[in-house]
Amino acid sequence: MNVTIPTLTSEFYGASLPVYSLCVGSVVAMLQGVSKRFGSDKAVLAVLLLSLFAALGGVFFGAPSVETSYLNGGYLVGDLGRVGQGLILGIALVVTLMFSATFLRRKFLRGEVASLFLMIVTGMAVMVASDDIITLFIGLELSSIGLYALVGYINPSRRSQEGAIKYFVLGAFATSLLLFGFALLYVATGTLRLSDMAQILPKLLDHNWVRLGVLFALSGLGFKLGLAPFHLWAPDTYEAAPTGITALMATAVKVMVLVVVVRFFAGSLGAVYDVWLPATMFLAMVSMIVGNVMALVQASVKRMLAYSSVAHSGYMAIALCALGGTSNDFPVAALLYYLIGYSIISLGAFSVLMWLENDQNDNLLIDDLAGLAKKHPWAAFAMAVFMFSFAGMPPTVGFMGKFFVFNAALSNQLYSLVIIGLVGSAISLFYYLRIIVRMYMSEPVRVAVPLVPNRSWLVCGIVGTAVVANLALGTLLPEQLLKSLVSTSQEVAAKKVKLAPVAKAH
Amino acid sequence: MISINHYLALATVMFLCGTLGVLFRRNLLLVLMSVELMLNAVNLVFVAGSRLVNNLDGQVMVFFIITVAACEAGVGLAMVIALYRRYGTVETSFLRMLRG
Amino acid sequence: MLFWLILFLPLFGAVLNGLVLRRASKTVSHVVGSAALVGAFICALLTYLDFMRSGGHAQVIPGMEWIEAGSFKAPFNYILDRLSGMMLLIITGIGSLIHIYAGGYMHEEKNTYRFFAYLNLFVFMMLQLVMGDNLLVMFIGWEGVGLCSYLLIGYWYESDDNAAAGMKAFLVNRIGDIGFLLGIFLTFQTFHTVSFSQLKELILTAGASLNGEQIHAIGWITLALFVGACGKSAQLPLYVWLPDAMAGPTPVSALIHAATMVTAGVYMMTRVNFLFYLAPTTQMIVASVGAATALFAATIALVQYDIKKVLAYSTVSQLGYMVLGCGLGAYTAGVFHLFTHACFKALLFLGAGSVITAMHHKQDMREMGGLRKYMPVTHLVMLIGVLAIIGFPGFSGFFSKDEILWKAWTAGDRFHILWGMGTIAAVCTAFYMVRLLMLTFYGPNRSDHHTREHLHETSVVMWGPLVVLALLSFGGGYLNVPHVIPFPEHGLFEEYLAPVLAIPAQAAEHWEHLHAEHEAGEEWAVMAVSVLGMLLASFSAILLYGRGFSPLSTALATRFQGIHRTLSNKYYVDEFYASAVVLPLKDMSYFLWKIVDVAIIDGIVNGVSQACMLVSGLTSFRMSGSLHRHGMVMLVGILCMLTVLLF
Amino acid sequence: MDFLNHHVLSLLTFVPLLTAFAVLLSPSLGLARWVSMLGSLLTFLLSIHVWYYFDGQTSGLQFTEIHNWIPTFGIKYIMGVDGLNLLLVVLTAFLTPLILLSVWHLDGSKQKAFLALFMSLECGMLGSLVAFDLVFFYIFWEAMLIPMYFLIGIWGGKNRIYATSKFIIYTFAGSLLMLAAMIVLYILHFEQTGIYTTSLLDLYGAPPAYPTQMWLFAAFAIAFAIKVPVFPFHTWLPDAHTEAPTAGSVILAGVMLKLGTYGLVRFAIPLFPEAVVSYAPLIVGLGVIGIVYGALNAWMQTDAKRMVAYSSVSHLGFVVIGSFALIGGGAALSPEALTGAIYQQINHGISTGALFFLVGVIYERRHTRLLADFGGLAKVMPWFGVMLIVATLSSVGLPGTGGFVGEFLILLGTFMASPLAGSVASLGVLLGAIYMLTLCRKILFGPITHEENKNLSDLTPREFAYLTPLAILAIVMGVFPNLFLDKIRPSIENLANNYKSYKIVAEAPALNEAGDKRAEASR
Amino acid sequence: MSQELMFYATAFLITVCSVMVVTNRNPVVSAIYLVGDLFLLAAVFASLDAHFVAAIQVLVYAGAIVVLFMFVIMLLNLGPEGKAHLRIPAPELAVLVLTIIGFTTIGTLLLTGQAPGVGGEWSPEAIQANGGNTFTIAMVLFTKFTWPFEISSILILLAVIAAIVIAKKDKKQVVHD
Repeated sequence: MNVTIPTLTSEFYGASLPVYSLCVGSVVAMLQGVSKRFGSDKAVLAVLLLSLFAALGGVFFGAPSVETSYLNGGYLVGDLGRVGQGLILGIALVVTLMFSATFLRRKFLRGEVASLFLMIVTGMAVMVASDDIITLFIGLELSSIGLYALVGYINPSRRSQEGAIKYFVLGAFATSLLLFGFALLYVATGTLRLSDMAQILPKLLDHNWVRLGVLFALSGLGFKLGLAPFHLWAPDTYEAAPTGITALMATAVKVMVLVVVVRFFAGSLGAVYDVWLPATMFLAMVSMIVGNVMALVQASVKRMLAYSSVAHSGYMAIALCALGGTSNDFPVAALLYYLIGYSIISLGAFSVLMWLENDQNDNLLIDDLAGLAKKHPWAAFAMAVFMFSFAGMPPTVGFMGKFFVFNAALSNQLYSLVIIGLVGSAISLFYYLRIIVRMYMSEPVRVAVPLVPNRSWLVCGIVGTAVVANLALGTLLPEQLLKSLVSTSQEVAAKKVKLAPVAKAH
Repeated sequence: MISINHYLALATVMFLCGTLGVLFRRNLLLVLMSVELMLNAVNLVFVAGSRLVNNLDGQVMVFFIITVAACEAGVGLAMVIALYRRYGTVETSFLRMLRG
Repeated sequence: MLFWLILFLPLFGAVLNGLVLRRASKTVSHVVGSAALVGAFICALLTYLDFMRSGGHAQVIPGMEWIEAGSFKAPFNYILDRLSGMMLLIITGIGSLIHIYAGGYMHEEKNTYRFFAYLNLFVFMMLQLVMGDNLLVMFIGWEGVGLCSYLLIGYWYESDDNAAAGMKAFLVNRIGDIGFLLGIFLTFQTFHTVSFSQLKELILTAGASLNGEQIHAIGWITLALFVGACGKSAQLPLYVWLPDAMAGPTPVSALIHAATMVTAGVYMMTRVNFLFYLAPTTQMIVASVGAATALFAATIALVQYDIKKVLAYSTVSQLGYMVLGCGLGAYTAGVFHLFTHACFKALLFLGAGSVITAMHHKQDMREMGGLRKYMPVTHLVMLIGVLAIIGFPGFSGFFSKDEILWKAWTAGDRFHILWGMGTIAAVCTAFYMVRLLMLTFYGPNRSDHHTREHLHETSVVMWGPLVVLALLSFGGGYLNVPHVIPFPEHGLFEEYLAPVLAIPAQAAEHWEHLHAEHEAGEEWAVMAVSVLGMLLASFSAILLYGRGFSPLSTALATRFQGIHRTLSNKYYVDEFYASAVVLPLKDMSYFLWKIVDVAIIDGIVNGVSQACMLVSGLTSFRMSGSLHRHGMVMLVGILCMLTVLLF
Repeated sequence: MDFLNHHVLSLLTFVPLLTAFAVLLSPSLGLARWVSMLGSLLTFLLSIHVWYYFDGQTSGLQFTEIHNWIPTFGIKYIMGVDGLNLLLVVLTAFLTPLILLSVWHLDGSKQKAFLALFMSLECGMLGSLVAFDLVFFYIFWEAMLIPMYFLIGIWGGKNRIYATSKFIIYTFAGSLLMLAAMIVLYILHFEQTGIYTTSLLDLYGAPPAYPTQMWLFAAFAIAFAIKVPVFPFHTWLPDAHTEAPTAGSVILAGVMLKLGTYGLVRFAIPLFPEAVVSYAPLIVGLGVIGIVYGALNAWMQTDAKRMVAYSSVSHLGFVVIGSFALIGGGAALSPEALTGAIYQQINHGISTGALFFLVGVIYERRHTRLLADFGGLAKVMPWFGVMLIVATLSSVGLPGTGGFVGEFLILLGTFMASPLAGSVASLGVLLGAIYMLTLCRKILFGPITHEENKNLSDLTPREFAYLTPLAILAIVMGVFPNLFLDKIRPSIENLANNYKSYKIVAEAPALNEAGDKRAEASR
Repeated sequence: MSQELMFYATAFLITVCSVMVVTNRNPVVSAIYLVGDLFLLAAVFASLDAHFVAAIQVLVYAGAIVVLFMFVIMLLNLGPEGKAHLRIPAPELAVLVLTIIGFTTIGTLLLTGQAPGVGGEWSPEAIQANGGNTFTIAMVLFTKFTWPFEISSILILLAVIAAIVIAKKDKKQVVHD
């Protein structure tokens, strides 16, 4: 038996630069954690930024022009992977900067925490660029275990600890479910490689093992995505975690899982869409209903946003469902557009919250925002933009994303999903408006801990960029972004078992 | 003849036990043990599958799962200790601050 | 040019008074208002003479385009023919007199710019009504005079009653206007035009080719238009606004609610007489309503004490006659009565106005009496007016009213009952008018000391116009003398109006009785009956009220208490409308608002949101919190998905 | 000049938005006022430019501007005016400066924001009027809700949050339906023709199959019906009007509601002609119910603003039935009724706008809108009385005011389409008079019963300045309707007669010959 | 035949041990049953020719993980739980029943499914020929799965740091001992 030792080319190093630079960064940060001399928060921040920027550079300049897999299929980068990694790194960068500018600066910029943070990001970057289940699983665990720790122990308190433990136990449970599903798929197909699965599955239509495998795998992924009814960790954990980590969970984790799910649905499982389509539709419907309805009465902003993120996962799941259809290659573009939009909005909204929080009050209630428009008009304005954007009102990116997603869904005759989505959107407007009402239309109430945030150009810049990007992607620039995403979706579609010709836009 | 189906059934039983443990035991340590049980069920499926399909990927996967299980156990137990420090118990019923 | 002056002088006066001269003195307002009208009258007279000199053929004066949409066209075209020419003179002529008179009547007001602005505007609108060559321009005037009437009735708006009366007038008129509107729609739908001249040409030339459907439509058109006429001309059942309209200043009552506006219905029916001729059923209804109104209002007038109320009901009754005339196809008679009535009713109202002025705005006849010696001129002209209205032989009312009664008699056996009603109404008229005269001018003076001290004849500004009107009231009748009466000229008016009337060929047979020859004896007999009745009624009125309230009158009132109460309460019609129409409508509206709108429709809207909140509140609290619950929900989710997958 | 003609609609739409930014950035409130006023006047001038050079001889789309926007999805940036939206554009641009004038005297820390929101609202309204692409339209259509939401929510009355939330959620929910229908339409069009497009120029004349049309039409119609609002969807309106500040009420009644009826005419009818035939009886029925129901409800109100709000329900019922008067067994729309509907939109904007202004005038003096708190104001505020009566008369459709022309044509056309509907709708003429005169009587007439009312001051010159144009226009529109109708006739006839295969041609934006000649003649 | 007997016996014992792990009220006993489970499973692995994994199973799982559990139990001095440790309220009982029904269904489906018959290159014979199970696994691991193997080093590092971060004593924290 001849052994093919994988050759490590310079091209591979370029392509995997994101992962490597993050690994290096995490090790350095870890060492900083035990060094008095180099462990100052500034130094840690420098290491964080350096490695993140290096990784971003790798994403932009190192990746190959066509989708290539390295190390016998371990590492797969192409447009989709690049978009995923780019988004994750961008989110991580924003979270880092926001942490460095707010009250948790000293706690976050410790060597060990920074190291964990970078490792989480490493895991995500690995996961979105994987073609086999093992790598995918390792990447997933890397990010999950790190998050279990960061949720509860950056700024430990009863609340955050409780959230961490809930997240951990349920996460471990979900991992088991996911693995069980993978195991069944493995038994059925005899391979752990996604691209190979795609070749074998068409022969296994209607096989119960495949069905069960898909079912359990979907449950596990649904958990990470926060789809109802696997969502119940989300409100607790979002509320418990430091807001920066909440933002990371709300955005980067979704990016990570969705990219993988796209690979699954459009690639490996494309042939058995009649298995995952009804299940995903079920998840999407329940998510949209539960997320939107439950968010109505929440008192904590983060908790409300958690339920809202459940609902948004539901909308994204609509686009996932559209992947099963045959009509065109828009669904991926629509999904990614929605995802990018949602990430921008979430990051913006959580940034505003982070900025407002302080030591005594790190879990803002909606009532705490009363009269914000008077005290901090620009923050209130930004928050209002984000809320309208969440609700999907033009001229924001939220609307465009929703439009594209519904478009994808209706192209594939998913009427029921769209109807529930519409109802959900209408309901959702109500709770987003609650925040606006508090900010603009109520007088400030006396709160126990007044919100007196520091002025910070960094925060200003981040929130301002989010607002501008939000509006620009809703009005002037959708075409530019969309074009690049369409190439991504063509890459995905190229792998798919095609049943009908792909249509071109006029 | 013992076929793959038997192994799958056995794995299902283990998985069920683990699931019930997670769902119904109030002791956090027991919950963690139940998760280990579930992972073992998965391992069984992988190994049996590996034999079935003449492919060693499954066994490699088990290797990694064991690694991850160890990591999870380490982190989980650390959490249990931290919890115990704060609450003086490892009962999950004390975790009811976050709700609504 | 002169023609446009007629139209726009009053408008100009209205704008000047209403918007520019708001701070000017009463005199200026009065002069501006009257001058506009007198100017218009002079122009009208010149135009009219010119028109008659050129043969009196109808001519259309084109104006600006107005509404044009799809195939619908309604330009501001005006028609000048013998009918509108006559109306032109009546409106501007009597209008001028009343304007002049009003200066005196409104003497005690602080400022009168509003009053004269409204009056001028009214004249402008009335001219639109009579001159318009299409239904739509007529409708401008139709609603416009309604508006002015509303504003003028509510002139003293500080009293709630006046405002209410104005509103009532406007709304009841609007009911009629809906009929008018529907008539316009139907006309346009059937004939694709709303122009009178075109309609007339169409009916008369293409007349024979009218199909059954069109004839049927004409039936509905005329009925709808008649509803409009009922509103404006205060016929049953829409007459209720007119008595209340007396809340306005008396010159207004004279001009609007006696001489001009209320006759618009009669005018309109005459204008489209060719349509009405084609609709015998409608005509029958028109005639019946007219006769019923005449009788009905006359009986109410028998027992009223308010001098203006008596005159108001008398107006309603007289309008009934005109409508009866139209319904009989005797448009000449109707219009002739319109003319004479305009003169003598204006006279009576103005006379009553003088009395009221003298009495310091007291209108109750029980407080008057014996005014003859204080106000001789007024007494004289009022006497003429009364003689005219009761149809005393030789006075104008005699000629016009008897013409209508005669036409009713000759229309056929079915119409004898209408004749009977008309005659009884005439008898009643004689009774209540003489009663009015007696109670006001004869017998002892029943007013209080203070009032009596200030009783005096009015100024020349006020009695001057009265004299002119008195002459017209006396002499007007001779324009249309029946053939049986030996007089140099017979039926001048009939001849004059003949070109306006046109019986379409296919209806000619039905209406031939109009021109049938009758024995002179029959006509004399009919005349005799009404004259005898009139004399009898007058004498009994003198008997009962000649010296104040005679014991007999009070005895009669107590003897026939039921009837008396019914009559003095006007048959409880207002009460009936209030409880049968207005209140249910109000209740229904209230129900619609509180129950349907707030409780049901809004309740559903709010209920949906509240239900969401409720579900949200309940579930989010119950479902979360416990770690194990979360796991269970997940598991149940998997099982659900399993079910979805397997089945 | 050439640039202006090519881009006048873009300028018209975005000048208000730029003004909004300028207002926000201006250092003082005084400057902000002038900036907003100048911006709105500039917009008005631009709209007059459009009006003046608009060619009334053709039914084509004029001043068209087409750019690609999101070509991947076939979405374009198309703006244009034709007879259906010309008047509304001018009305919007006309009302805005008047409204700004009406809030000139208000100050306060938030007033700058008020002006900015108001200008962006104008942008939204103008944009949704001139947009000729479904998605492009939808963006404006929805974006418009946001400033309105704030206007009511921040400057509104006691119950403002309830009202404004109801307003935005209700409207938003309806719009979402329309969004879904738009997407389906777009996909079906693709399946028919292989072209992705949301441009109306392409979508007109290629309706989807019949049963689908029914659904799509229903979705569009509900969205617009909520905005109008048609009978069972109207309950947000009285709340929103009652709580809104005067300026908000004026623009809400004056323009925003019209967008609903405009949408019906622009989108629902020509896009789904066969569904129109099936749905017309239902819609006309609801319209007629709305007329009577709105009027009866208005009659019962004790709050002046609420009364006017319900009157809007009633009046817009006329516009709705006028838009759906099918004649010849569904072969065509009645051109008379359609003309009336378009005209009535404008007229309602003028008269109801004036009424809300007037209620605002007394509200400002007395801080109450309850009818019972007034009475006899004609004595102390004679000019106010004049204005109120003119507005009332226009509102009740007295001949000689614009209201008559509109209502008459609508009723005429409706009657010819369906005598029953026409007759019942005619009742609205009476009922309208009932509540409007009640309003007048309770405010103006009768004795002065409240001591506070004895010393009220009459209209100030500023109030005159914004009320007089409306009063004059109400009468001009009644006496010289051709001034307006001449411009829009071909468009209306094109739609009315060809609605089953409606097509509209985009004309070159350059000056057309007629415009040139007129321009020369005017020199 | 003996192989079958072996399997059923092991399967029975595994099931018993699993049930005991979940139901026993003493954590120490549960842990011991867990060890039993792991050993039995290792035996099953061995019977499936997965010698390397069987060895790892014993070494890492039984030898390291469960010992870690034991340590923690000792450290926290956890005794047997109260009698109520398995009292399940009614709604949860429904979930219990549903779960059992559901998993019975799943088990039935798994039992009845036909193996699809896909085959790879590493038949037991091929493995023997290649130098045995462990060697072959190493070969696969270091060729096909190099990348995850490398990443797993980070994972372990992460677990270490995470455990430190989590268990580190906060000075302000109140200790409830």
